[in-house]
Amino acid sequence: MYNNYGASYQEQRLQQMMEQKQLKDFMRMYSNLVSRCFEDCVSDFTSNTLNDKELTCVNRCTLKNMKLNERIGQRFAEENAKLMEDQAKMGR
Amino acid sequence: MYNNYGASYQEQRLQQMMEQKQLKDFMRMYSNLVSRCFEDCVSDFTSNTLNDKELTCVNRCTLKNMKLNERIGQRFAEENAKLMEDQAKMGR
Amino acid sequence: MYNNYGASYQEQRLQQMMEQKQLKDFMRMYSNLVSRCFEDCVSDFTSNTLNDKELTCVNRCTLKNMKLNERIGQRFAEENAKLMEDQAKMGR
Amino acid sequence: GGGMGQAQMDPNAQLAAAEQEMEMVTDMFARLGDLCYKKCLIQRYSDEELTKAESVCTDRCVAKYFQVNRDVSEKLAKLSQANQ
Amino acid sequence: GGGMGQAQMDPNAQLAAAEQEMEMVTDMFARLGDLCYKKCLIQRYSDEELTKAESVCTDRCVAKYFQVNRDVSEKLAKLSQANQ
Amino acid sequence: GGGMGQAQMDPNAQLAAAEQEMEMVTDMFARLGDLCYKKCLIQRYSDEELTKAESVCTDRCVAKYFQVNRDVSEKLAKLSQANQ
Repeated sequence: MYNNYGASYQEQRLQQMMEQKQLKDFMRMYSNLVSRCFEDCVSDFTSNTLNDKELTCVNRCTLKNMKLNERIGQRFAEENAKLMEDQAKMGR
Repeated sequence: MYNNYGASYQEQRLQQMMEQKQLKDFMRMYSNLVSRCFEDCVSDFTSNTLNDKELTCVNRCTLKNMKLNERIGQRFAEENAKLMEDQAKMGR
Repeated sequence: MYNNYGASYQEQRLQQMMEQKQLKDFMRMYSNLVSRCFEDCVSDFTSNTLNDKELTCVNRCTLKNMKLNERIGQRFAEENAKLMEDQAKMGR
Repeated sequence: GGGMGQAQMDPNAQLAAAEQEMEMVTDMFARLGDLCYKKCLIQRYSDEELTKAESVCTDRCVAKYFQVNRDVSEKLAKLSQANQ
Repeated sequence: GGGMGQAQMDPNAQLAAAEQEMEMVTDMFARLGDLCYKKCLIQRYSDEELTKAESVCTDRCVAKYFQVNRDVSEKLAKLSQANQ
Repeated sequence: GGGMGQAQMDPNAQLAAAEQEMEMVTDMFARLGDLCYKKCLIQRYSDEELTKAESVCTDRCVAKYFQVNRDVSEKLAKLSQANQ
Protein backbone atom coordinates (compact mmCIF):
# COMPACT_ATOMS: atom_id res chain seq x y z
CA MET A 1 0.00 0.00 0.00
CA TYR A 2 2.81 2.42 0.81
CA ASN A 3 5.33 1.66 -1.85
CA ASN A 4 7.19 4.94 -2.16
CA TYR A 5 10.56 3.22 -2.49
CA GLY A 6 13.24 5.70 -1.78
CA ALA A 7 11.01 7.73 0.53
CA SER A 8 12.85 6.18 3.44
CA TYR A 9 11.79 8.79 5.97
CA GLN A 10 8.15 7.82 5.52
CA GLU A 11 9.00 4.15 5.84
CA GLN A 12 10.96 4.75 8.98
CA ARG A 13 8.09 6.72 10.50
CA LEU A 14 5.64 3.96 9.58
CA GLN A 15 7.94 1.38 11.15
CA GLN A 16 8.22 3.47 14.32
CA MET A 17 4.47 3.99 14.39
CA MET A 18 3.84 0.27 14.16
CA GLU A 19 6.24 -0.46 17.00
CA GLN A 20 4.57 2.10 19.21
CA LYS A 21 1.20 0.66 18.23
CA GLN A 22 2.30 -2.83 19.21
CA LEU A 23 3.48 -1.63 22.59
CA LYS A 24 0.26 0.28 23.11
CA ASP A 25 -1.82 -2.74 22.09
CA PHE A 26 0.06 -4.97 24.46
CA MET A 27 -0.48 -2.50 27.28
CA ARG A 28 -4.17 -2.25 26.51
CA MET A 29 -4.52 -6.04 26.49
CA TYR A 30 -2.59 -6.21 29.74
CA SER A 31 -4.63 -3.53 31.56
CA ASN A 32 -7.80 -5.16 30.30
CA LEU A 33 -6.70 -8.50 31.68
CA VAL A 34 -5.91 -7.05 35.09
CA SER A 35 -9.26 -5.26 35.26
CA ARG A 36 -11.21 -8.28 34.08
CA CYS A 37 -9.55 -10.66 36.52
CA PHE A 38 -9.93 -8.19 39.35
CA GLU A 39 -13.58 -7.67 38.55
CA ASP A 40 -14.33 -11.37 38.13
CA CYS A 41 -12.28 -12.73 41.00
CA VAL A 42 -12.10 -10.20 43.83
CA SER A 43 -15.15 -9.51 45.94
CA ASP A 44 -14.00 -10.02 49.49
CA PHE A 45 -12.94 -6.77 51.10
CA THR A 46 -12.67 -8.01 54.67
CA SER A 47 -8.92 -8.32 54.23
CA ASN A 48 -6.31 -6.46 52.20
CA THR A 49 -4.55 -9.45 50.71
CA LEU A 50 -5.87 -11.87 48.14
CA ASN A 51 -7.14 -15.10 49.70
CA ASP A 52 -6.49 -18.56 48.25
CA LYS A 53 -9.71 -18.69 46.32
CA GLU A 54 -8.99 -15.32 44.75
CA LEU A 55 -5.41 -16.29 43.91
CA THR A 56 -6.56 -19.45 42.13
CA CYS A 57 -9.23 -17.50 40.30
CA VAL A 58 -6.79 -14.78 39.13
CA ASN A 59 -4.40 -17.45 37.94
CA ARG A 60 -7.03 -19.27 35.91
CA CYS A 61 -8.52 -16.02 34.70
CA THR A 62 -5.16 -14.89 33.30
CA LEU A 63 -4.51 -18.16 31.50
CA LYS A 64 -8.03 -18.64 30.22
CA ASN A 65 -8.34 -15.10 28.93
CA MET A 66 -4.95 -15.30 27.22
CA LYS A 67 -6.23 -18.36 25.39
CA LEU A 68 -9.46 -16.55 24.58
CA ASN A 69 -7.50 -13.56 23.22
CA GLU A 70 -5.32 -15.83 21.15
CA ARG A 71 -8.28 -17.63 19.65
CA ILE A 72 -10.06 -14.37 18.90
CA GLY A 73 -6.84 -13.06 17.37
CA GLN A 74 -6.59 -16.04 15.00
CA ARG A 75 -10.21 -15.83 13.89
CA PHE A 76 -9.97 -12.05 13.60
CA ALA A 77 -6.93 -12.33 11.33
CA GLU A 78 -8.70 -14.87 9.13
CA GLU A 79 -11.89 -12.84 8.85
CA ASN A 80 -9.90 -9.67 8.25
CA ALA A 81 -7.94 -11.35 5.46
CA LYS A 82 -11.20 -12.48 3.85
CA LEU A 83 -12.56 -8.97 4.11
CA MET A 84 -9.47 -7.43 2.50
CA GLU A 85 -9.70 -9.96 -0.32
CA ASP A 86 -13.36 -9.17 -0.94
CA GLN A 87 -12.64 -5.45 -0.93
CA ALA A 88 -9.76 -5.93 -3.35
CA LYS A 89 -12.06 -7.87 -5.73
CA MET A 90 -14.64 -5.12 -5.67
CA GLY A 91 -11.89 -2.64 -6.54
CA ARG A 92 -13.19 -0.76 -3.51
CA MET B 1 -11.48 32.30 18.88
CA TYR B 2 -8.35 31.77 16.76
CA ASN B 3 -8.37 34.79 14.55
CA ASN B 4 -4.66 35.20 13.78
CA TYR B 5 -5.32 36.23 10.20
CA GLY B 6 -2.13 35.85 8.27
CA ALA B 7 -0.87 33.07 10.48
CA SER B 8 -1.81 30.67 7.72
CA TYR B 9 0.30 27.77 8.98
CA GLN B 10 -1.73 27.65 12.19
CA GLU B 11 -4.95 27.86 10.28
CA GLN B 12 -3.91 25.05 8.01
CA ARG B 13 -2.96 22.87 10.96
CA LEU B 14 -6.28 23.63 12.65
CA GLN B 15 -8.10 22.75 9.43
CA GLN B 16 -6.17 19.49 9.16
CA MET B 17 -6.82 18.72 12.81
CA MET B 18 -10.54 19.21 12.36
CA GLU B 19 -10.65 16.92 9.34
CA GLN B 20 -8.81 14.20 11.23
CA LYS B 21 -11.15 14.73 14.15
CA GLN B 22 -14.19 14.31 11.92
CA LEU B 23 -12.86 11.08 10.48
CA LYS B 24 -12.04 9.83 13.96
CA ASP B 25 -15.49 10.79 15.23
CA PHE B 26 -17.17 9.02 12.36
CA MET B 27 -15.12 5.91 13.03
CA ARG B 28 -15.97 6.01 16.71
CA MET B 29 -19.66 6.37 15.94
CA TYR B 30 -19.40 3.53 13.45
CA SER B 31 -17.58 1.12 15.79
CA ASN B 32 -20.02 1.98 18.51
CA LEU B 33 -22.93 1.19 16.25
CA VAL B 34 -21.47 -2.18 15.26
CA SER B 35 -20.81 -3.12 18.88
CA ARG B 36 -24.22 -1.98 20.06
CA CYS B 37 -26.10 -3.83 17.33
CA PHE B 38 -23.99 -6.93 17.85
CA GLU B 39 -24.58 -6.83 21.59
CA ASP B 40 -28.32 -6.16 21.30
CA CYS B 41 -29.12 -8.47 18.39
CA VAL B 42 -26.80 -11.47 18.43
CA SER B 43 -27.16 -14.12 21.06
CA ASP B 44 -27.47 -17.36 19.14
CA PHE B 45 -24.14 -19.10 18.77
CA THR B 46 -25.41 -22.41 17.47
CA SER B 47 -24.56 -21.30 13.94
CA ASN B 48 -21.89 -19.07 12.44
CA THR B 49 -24.10 -16.98 10.22
CA LEU B 50 -26.70 -14.44 11.24
CA ASN B 51 -30.23 -15.85 11.21
CA ASP B 52 -33.25 -13.94 9.87
CA LYS B 53 -34.28 -12.59 13.25
CA GLU B 54 -30.76 -11.29 13.84
CA LEU B 55 -30.55 -9.74 10.37
CA THR B 56 -33.82 -7.87 10.89
CA CYS B 57 -32.71 -6.74 14.31
CA VAL B 58 -29.31 -5.46 13.05
CA ASN B 59 -31.05 -3.60 10.27
CA ARG B 60 -33.49 -1.88 12.61
CA CYS B 61 -30.80 -1.29 15.18
CA THR B 62 -28.63 0.53 12.63
CA LEU B 63 -31.44 2.77 11.44
CA LYS B 64 -32.91 3.46 14.84
CA ASN B 65 -29.56 4.28 16.42
CA MET B 66 -28.64 6.57 13.52
CA LYS B 67 -31.86 8.46 14.21
CA LEU B 68 -31.07 8.51 17.90
CA ASN B 69 -27.56 9.86 17.21
CA GLU B 70 -28.94 12.50 14.91
CA ARG B 71 -31.48 13.65 17.47
CA ILE B 72 -28.89 13.74 20.22
CA GLY B 73 -26.59 15.65 17.88
CA GLN B 74 -29.22 18.32 17.26
CA ARG B 75 -30.07 18.77 20.94
CA PHE B 76 -26.39 18.69 21.85
CA ALA B 77 -25.59 21.46 19.37
CA GLU B 78 -28.44 23.59 20.73
CA GLU B 79 -27.47 23.10 24.35
CA ASN B 80 -23.82 23.68 23.53
CA ALA B 81 -24.67 26.93 21.74
CA LYS B 82 -26.66 28.07 24.79
CA LEU B 83 -23.74 27.19 27.03
CA MET B 84 -21.24 29.14 24.88
CA GLU B 85 -23.58 32.12 24.91
CA ASP B 86 -23.89 32.03 28.70
CA GLN B 87 -20.14 31.73 29.11
CA ALA B 88 -19.59 34.65 26.73
CA LYS B 89 -22.02 36.80 28.77
CA MET B 90 -20.21 36.00 31.99
CA GLY B 91 -16.90 36.91 30.33
CA ARG B 92 -16.01 33.38 31.29
CA MET C 1 14.94 8.65 35.21
CA TYR C 2 15.59 11.14 32.41
CA ASN C 3 18.57 13.05 33.64
CA ASN C 4 20.13 14.36 30.44
CA TYR C 5 21.12 17.66 32.03
CA GLY C 6 21.82 20.14 29.32
CA ALA C 7 19.40 18.52 26.90
CA SER C 8 17.00 21.34 27.65
CA TYR C 9 14.81 20.77 24.61
CA GLN C 10 13.94 17.29 25.83
CA GLU C 11 13.26 18.59 29.31
CA GLN C 12 11.00 21.28 27.96
CA ARG C 13 9.06 18.78 25.88
CA LEU C 14 8.71 16.47 28.88
CA GLN C 15 7.49 19.38 30.98
CA GLN C 16 4.96 20.34 28.29
CA MET C 17 3.88 16.73 27.95
CA MET C 18 3.24 16.48 31.67
CA GLU C 19 1.18 19.64 31.72
CA GLN C 20 -0.95 18.40 28.85
CA LYS C 21 -1.29 15.07 30.63
CA GLN C 22 -2.50 16.77 33.80
CA LEU C 23 -5.09 18.75 31.90
CA LYS C 24 -6.22 15.60 30.08
CA ASP C 25 -6.42 13.66 33.34
CA PHE C 26 -8.46 16.38 34.96
CA MET C 27 -10.83 16.41 32.02
CA ARG C 28 -11.18 12.65 32.10
CA MET C 29 -11.93 12.73 35.82
CA TYR C 30 -14.42 15.51 35.25
CA SER C 31 -16.27 13.80 32.37
CA ASN C 32 -16.34 10.62 34.37
CA LEU C 33 -17.88 12.42 37.31
CA VAL C 34 -20.59 14.00 35.18
CA SER C 35 -21.46 10.67 33.56
CA ARG C 36 -21.47 8.81 36.85
CA CYS C 37 -23.67 11.35 38.62
CA PHE C 38 -26.00 11.54 35.65
CA GLU C 39 -26.27 7.78 35.49
CA ASP C 40 -26.78 7.33 39.24
CA CYS C 41 -29.06 10.30 39.87
CA VAL C 42 -31.21 11.00 36.84
CA SER C 43 -33.99 8.63 35.90
CA ASP C 44 -37.05 10.81 35.63
CA PHE C 45 -37.67 11.94 32.07
CA THR C 46 -41.14 13.36 32.56
CA SER C 47 -39.65 16.84 32.77
CA ASN C 48 -36.63 18.53 31.21
CA THR C 49 -35.21 20.10 34.34
CA LEU C 50 -33.63 18.35 37.30
CA ASN C 51 -36.04 17.94 40.21
CA ASP C 52 -35.07 18.50 43.85
CA LYS C 53 -34.28 14.88 44.54
CA GLU C 54 -32.00 14.76 41.51
CA LEU C 55 -30.29 18.03 42.44
CA THR C 56 -29.53 16.76 45.94
CA CYS C 57 -28.29 13.48 44.53
CA VAL C 58 -25.98 15.17 41.99
CA ASN C 59 -24.60 17.38 44.71
CA ARG C 60 -23.82 14.49 47.03
CA CYS C 61 -22.57 12.37 44.15
CA THR C 62 -20.05 15.04 43.17
CA LEU C 63 -18.72 15.49 46.69
CA LYS C 64 -18.68 11.81 47.58
CA ASN C 65 -16.95 10.77 44.40
CA MET C 66 -14.36 13.52 44.76
CA LYS C 67 -13.57 12.09 48.20
CA LEU C 68 -13.47 8.60 46.73
CA ASN C 69 -11.08 9.73 43.98
CA GLU C 70 -8.88 11.47 46.50
CA ARG C 71 -8.68 8.40 48.71
CA ILE C 72 -7.95 6.14 45.76
CA GLY C 73 -5.31 8.64 44.63
CA GLN C 74 -3.54 8.49 47.99
CA ARG C 75 -3.56 4.71 48.18
CA PHE C 76 -2.56 4.46 44.53
CA ALA C 77 0.45 6.72 45.10
CA GLU C 78 1.52 4.67 48.11
CA GLU C 79 1.16 1.35 46.33
CA ASN C 80 2.90 2.72 43.25
CA ALA C 81 5.81 3.98 45.34
CA LYS C 82 6.14 0.51 46.93
CA LEU C 83 6.08 -1.08 43.49
CA MET C 84 8.80 1.23 42.15
CA GLU C 85 10.92 0.47 45.19
CA ASP C 86 10.54 -3.28 44.70
CA GLN C 87 11.39 -2.99 41.02
CA ALA C 88 14.46 -0.88 41.83
CA LYS C 89 15.65 -3.55 44.29
CA MET C 90 15.24 -6.28 41.71
CA GLY C 91 17.19 -4.16 39.21
CA ARG C 92 14.05 -4.55 37.17
CA GLY D 1 2.50 36.05 11.78
CA GLY D 2 -0.15 38.20 13.40
CA GLY D 3 -0.15 39.57 16.90
CA MET D 4 -3.85 39.75 17.51
CA GLY D 5 -6.04 37.44 19.47
CA GLN D 6 -5.42 35.39 22.60
CA ALA D 7 -2.87 37.94 23.84
CA GLN D 8 0.59 36.40 24.34
CA MET D 9 -0.31 32.73 24.01
CA ASP D 10 2.13 30.57 22.02
CA PRO D 11 0.46 29.44 18.74
CA ASN D 12 1.37 25.81 19.38
CA ALA D 13 -0.13 25.99 22.84
CA GLN D 14 -3.23 27.56 21.26
CA LEU D 15 -3.53 24.62 18.88
CA ALA D 16 -3.04 22.15 21.72
CA ALA D 17 -5.72 23.93 23.74
CA ALA D 18 -8.13 23.91 20.79
CA GLU D 19 -7.41 20.22 20.30
CA GLN D 20 -8.02 19.54 23.97
CA GLU D 21 -11.30 21.44 23.88
CA MET D 22 -12.53 19.58 20.79
CA GLU D 23 -11.51 16.30 22.43
CA MET D 24 -13.54 17.23 25.51
CA VAL D 25 -16.64 18.07 23.48
CA THR D 26 -16.45 14.84 21.45
CA ASP D 27 -15.90 12.80 24.54
CA MET D 28 -18.95 14.37 26.20
CA PHE D 29 -20.96 13.70 23.09
CA ALA D 30 -19.96 10.04 22.97
CA ARG D 31 -20.77 9.55 26.64
CA LEU D 32 -24.09 11.31 26.22
CA GLY D 33 -24.94 8.98 23.36
CA ASP D 34 -24.34 5.94 25.53
CA LEU D 35 -26.24 7.34 28.48
CA CYS D 36 -29.35 8.41 26.55
CA TYR D 37 -29.35 5.12 24.70
CA LYS D 38 -29.42 3.30 28.04
CA LYS D 39 -31.98 5.61 29.60
CA CYS D 40 -34.36 6.09 26.66
CA LEU D 41 -34.26 3.24 24.13
CA ILE D 42 -36.77 1.06 25.92
CA GLN D 43 -38.51 -0.84 23.14
CA ARG D 44 -35.34 -1.87 21.47
CA TYR D 45 -35.99 -2.94 17.93
CA SER D 46 -39.63 -3.77 17.38
CA ASP D 47 -39.35 -1.13 14.71
CA GLU D 48 -36.77 1.10 13.02
CA GLU D 49 -38.38 4.35 14.21
CA LEU D 50 -37.85 6.19 17.46
CA THR D 51 -41.18 6.14 19.27
CA LYS D 52 -42.66 9.45 20.39
CA ALA D 53 -41.85 8.55 24.01
CA GLU D 54 -38.26 7.72 23.12
CA SER D 55 -37.82 10.99 21.22
CA VAL D 56 -39.15 13.07 24.10
CA CYS D 57 -37.03 11.13 26.56
CA THR D 58 -33.94 11.79 24.41
CA ASP D 59 -34.53 15.53 24.33
CA ARG D 60 -34.90 15.66 28.09
CA CYS D 61 -31.95 13.36 28.56
CA VAL D 62 -29.69 15.81 26.71
CA ALA D 63 -31.11 18.81 28.59
CA LYS D 64 -30.64 17.13 31.95
CA TYR D 65 -27.12 15.99 31.10
CA PHE D 66 -26.13 19.60 30.45
CA GLN D 67 -27.63 20.58 33.78
CA VAL D 68 -25.67 17.89 35.59
CA ASN D 69 -22.60 19.07 33.73
CA ARG D 70 -23.15 22.63 34.91
CA ASP D 71 -23.85 21.60 38.50
CA VAL D 72 -20.76 19.41 38.73
CA SER D 73 -18.63 22.12 37.19
CA GLU D 74 -19.89 24.78 39.64
CA LYS D 75 -19.35 22.44 42.56
CA LEU D 76 -15.77 21.70 41.50
CA ALA D 77 -15.09 25.42 41.04
CA LYS D 78 -16.33 26.08 44.59
CA LEU D 79 -14.25 23.23 45.97
CA SER D 80 -11.10 24.46 44.27
CA GLN D 81 -11.66 28.00 45.58
CA ALA D 82 -12.19 26.63 49.10
CA ASN D 83 -8.87 24.81 48.78
CA GLN D 84 -6.87 27.96 48.03
CA GLY E 1 11.38 11.45 -2.52
CA GLY E 2 9.49 9.28 -4.98
CA GLY E 3 6.45 10.16 -7.00
CA MET E 4 4.96 6.74 -7.34
CA GLY E 5 2.13 5.17 -5.43
CA GLN E 6 -1.14 6.56 -4.12
CA ALA E 7 -1.27 9.11 -6.95
CA GLN E 8 -1.03 12.68 -5.62
CA MET E 9 -1.63 12.00 -1.90
CA ASP E 10 0.59 13.94 0.49
CA PRO E 11 2.95 11.51 2.32
CA ASN E 12 2.01 12.93 5.72
CA ALA E 13 -1.66 12.47 4.93
CA GLN E 14 -0.82 8.91 3.85
CA LEU E 15 0.80 8.25 7.21
CA ALA E 16 -2.14 9.78 9.04
CA ALA E 17 -4.54 7.62 7.05
CA ALA E 18 -2.50 4.48 7.75
CA GLU E 19 -2.47 5.40 11.45
CA GLN E 20 -6.22 5.94 11.41
CA GLU E 21 -6.77 2.60 9.73
CA MET E 22 -4.59 0.75 12.22
CA GLU E 23 -6.38 2.53 15.05
CA MET E 24 -9.72 1.37 13.66
CA VAL E 25 -8.61 -2.24 13.39
CA THR E 26 -7.23 -2.31 16.93
CA ASP E 27 -10.31 -0.66 18.30
CA MET E 28 -12.51 -3.25 16.58
CA PHE E 29 -10.31 -6.00 17.96
CA ALA E 30 -10.54 -4.67 21.51
CA ARG E 31 -14.31 -4.35 21.31
CA LEU E 32 -14.62 -7.82 19.84
CA GLY E 33 -12.59 -9.18 22.74
CA ASP E 34 -14.99 -7.65 25.25
CA LEU E 35 -18.08 -8.78 23.38
CA CYS E 36 -17.04 -12.40 22.88
CA TYR E 37 -15.87 -12.59 26.49
CA LYS E 38 -19.35 -11.48 27.60
CA LYS E 39 -21.19 -13.72 25.16
CA CYS E 40 -19.07 -16.88 25.41
CA LEU E 41 -17.16 -17.21 28.68
CA ILE E 42 -19.98 -18.84 30.60
CA GLN E 43 -18.23 -21.09 33.09
CA ARG E 44 -15.90 -18.44 34.25
CA TYR E 45 -12.96 -19.98 36.02
CA SER E 46 -13.71 -23.50 37.12
CA ASP E 47 -10.66 -24.30 35.06
CA GLU E 48 -7.89 -22.58 33.08
CA GLU E 49 -8.94 -24.12 29.77
CA LEU E 50 -11.51 -22.86 27.29
CA THR E 51 -14.23 -25.51 27.16
CA LYS E 52 -15.15 -26.96 23.77
CA ALA E 53 -18.44 -25.03 23.90
CA GLU E 54 -16.65 -21.78 24.71
CA SER E 55 -14.19 -22.29 21.85
CA VAL E 56 -16.93 -22.94 19.32
CA CYS E 57 -18.93 -19.99 20.63
CA THR E 58 -15.86 -17.75 20.24
CA ASP E 59 -15.30 -18.77 16.62
CA ARG E 60 -18.93 -18.02 15.78
CA CYS E 61 -18.86 -14.83 17.78
CA VAL E 62 -16.01 -13.48 15.64
CA ALA E 63 -17.69 -14.61 12.41
CA LYS E 64 -20.99 -13.01 13.35
CA TYR E 65 -19.31 -9.80 14.46
CA PHE E 66 -17.77 -9.43 11.00
CA GLN E 67 -21.18 -10.00 9.46
CA VAL E 68 -22.75 -7.32 11.63
CA ASN E 69 -19.86 -5.06 10.69
CA ARG E 70 -20.52 -5.64 6.99
CA ASP E 71 -24.28 -5.16 7.34
CA VAL E 72 -23.93 -1.91 9.27
CA SER E 73 -21.37 -0.63 6.81
CA GLU E 74 -23.59 -1.41 3.79
CA LYS E 75 -26.56 0.20 5.50
CA LEU E 76 -24.61 3.38 6.22
CA ALA E 77 -23.33 3.50 2.64
CA LYS E 78 -26.90 3.29 1.36
CA LEU E 79 -28.06 5.97 3.79
CA SER E 80 -25.30 8.33 2.74
CA GLN E 81 -26.10 7.79 -0.96
CA ALA E 82 -29.78 8.47 -0.28
CA ASN E 83 -28.79 11.73 1.39
CA GLN E 84 -26.95 13.05 -1.64
CA GLY F 1 23.24 17.74 24.23
CA GLY F 2 24.34 15.32 26.94
CA GLY F 3 25.27 11.73 26.53
CA MET F 4 24.57 10.56 30.02
CA GLY F 5 21.66 8.53 31.23
CA GLN F 6 19.69 5.72 29.57
CA ALA F 7 22.80 4.60 27.67
CA GLN F 8 22.40 4.90 23.88
CA MET F 9 18.62 5.42 23.69
CA ASP F 10 17.42 8.01 21.18
CA PRO F 11 16.00 11.04 23.07
CA ASN F 12 12.78 10.97 21.03
CA ALA F 13 12.31 7.30 21.81
CA GLN F 14 12.96 8.15 25.48
CA LEU F 15 10.19 10.73 25.39
CA ALA F 16 7.84 8.30 23.66
CA ALA F 17 8.62 5.65 26.29
CA ALA F 18 8.03 8.12 29.12
CA GLU F 19 4.75 9.13 27.52
CA GLN F 20 3.74 5.49 27.15
CA GLU F 21 4.57 4.82 30.78
CA MET F 22 2.58 7.82 32.01
CA GLU F 23 -0.31 6.74 29.79
CA MET F 24 -0.21 3.29 31.36
CA VAL F 25 -0.25 4.63 34.91
CA THR F 26 -3.16 7.01 34.20
CA ASP F 27 -5.08 4.29 32.47
CA MET F 28 -4.60 1.97 35.44
CA PHE F 29 -5.70 4.74 37.75
CA ALA F 30 -8.86 5.42 35.76
CA ARG F 31 -9.77 1.74 35.66
CA LEU F 32 -9.09 1.39 39.36
CA GLY F 33 -11.43 4.30 40.04
CA ASP F 34 -14.24 2.60 38.17
CA LEU F 35 -13.63 -0.77 39.79
CA CYS F 36 -13.47 0.46 43.38
CA TYR F 37 -16.52 2.64 42.79
CA LYS F 38 -18.43 -0.46 41.66
CA LYS F 39 -17.10 -2.68 44.42
CA CYS F 40 -17.23 -0.26 47.36
CA LEU F 41 -19.77 2.55 46.95
CA ILE F 42 -22.69 0.59 48.32
CA GLN F 43 -24.89 3.22 49.94
CA ARG F 44 -24.81 5.49 47.00
CA TYR F 45 -25.84 8.96 48.00
CA SER F 46 -27.73 8.96 51.26
CA ASP F 47 -25.00 11.34 52.29
CA GLU F 48 -22.00 13.21 50.87
CA GLU F 49 -19.49 11.40 53.09
CA LEU F 50 -17.73 8.10 52.48
CA THR F 51 -18.89 5.77 55.24
CA LYS F 52 -16.26 4.06 57.38
CA ALA F 53 -17.04 0.76 55.62
CA GLU F 54 -16.68 2.35 52.20
CA SER F 55 -13.35 3.92 53.12
CA VAL F 56 -11.92 0.66 54.40
CA CYS F 57 -13.24 -1.17 51.34
CA THR F 58 -11.56 1.39 49.08
CA ASP F 59 -8.17 0.97 50.76
CA ARG F 60 -8.36 -2.80 50.39
CA CYS F 61 -9.66 -2.49 46.86
CA VAL F 62 -6.55 -0.55 45.82
CA ALA F 63 -4.23 -2.94 47.63
CA LYS F 64 -5.85 -5.99 46.05
CA TYR F 65 -5.81 -4.42 42.60
CA PHE F 66 -2.04 -4.00 42.85
CA GLN F 67 -1.74 -7.63 43.88
CA VAL F 68 -3.79 -8.76 40.89
CA ASN F 69 -1.64 -6.53 38.72
CA ARG F 70 1.54 -8.17 40.05
CA ASP F 71 0.13 -11.70 39.70
CA VAL F 72 -1.00 -11.14 36.13
CA SER F 73 2.31 -9.56 35.22
CA GLU F 74 4.32 -12.47 36.69
CA LYS F 75 2.12 -14.96 34.92
CA LEU F 76 2.56 -13.24 31.57
CA ALA F 77 6.32 -13.06 32.09
CA LYS F 78 6.40 -16.83 32.72
CA LEU F 79 4.24 -17.51 29.68
CA SER F 80 6.46 -15.41 27.42
CA GLN F 81 9.59 -17.20 28.71
CA ALA F 82 7.96 -20.56 28.09
CA ASN F 83 7.23 -19.47 24.52
CA GLN F 84 10.85 -18.71 23.68
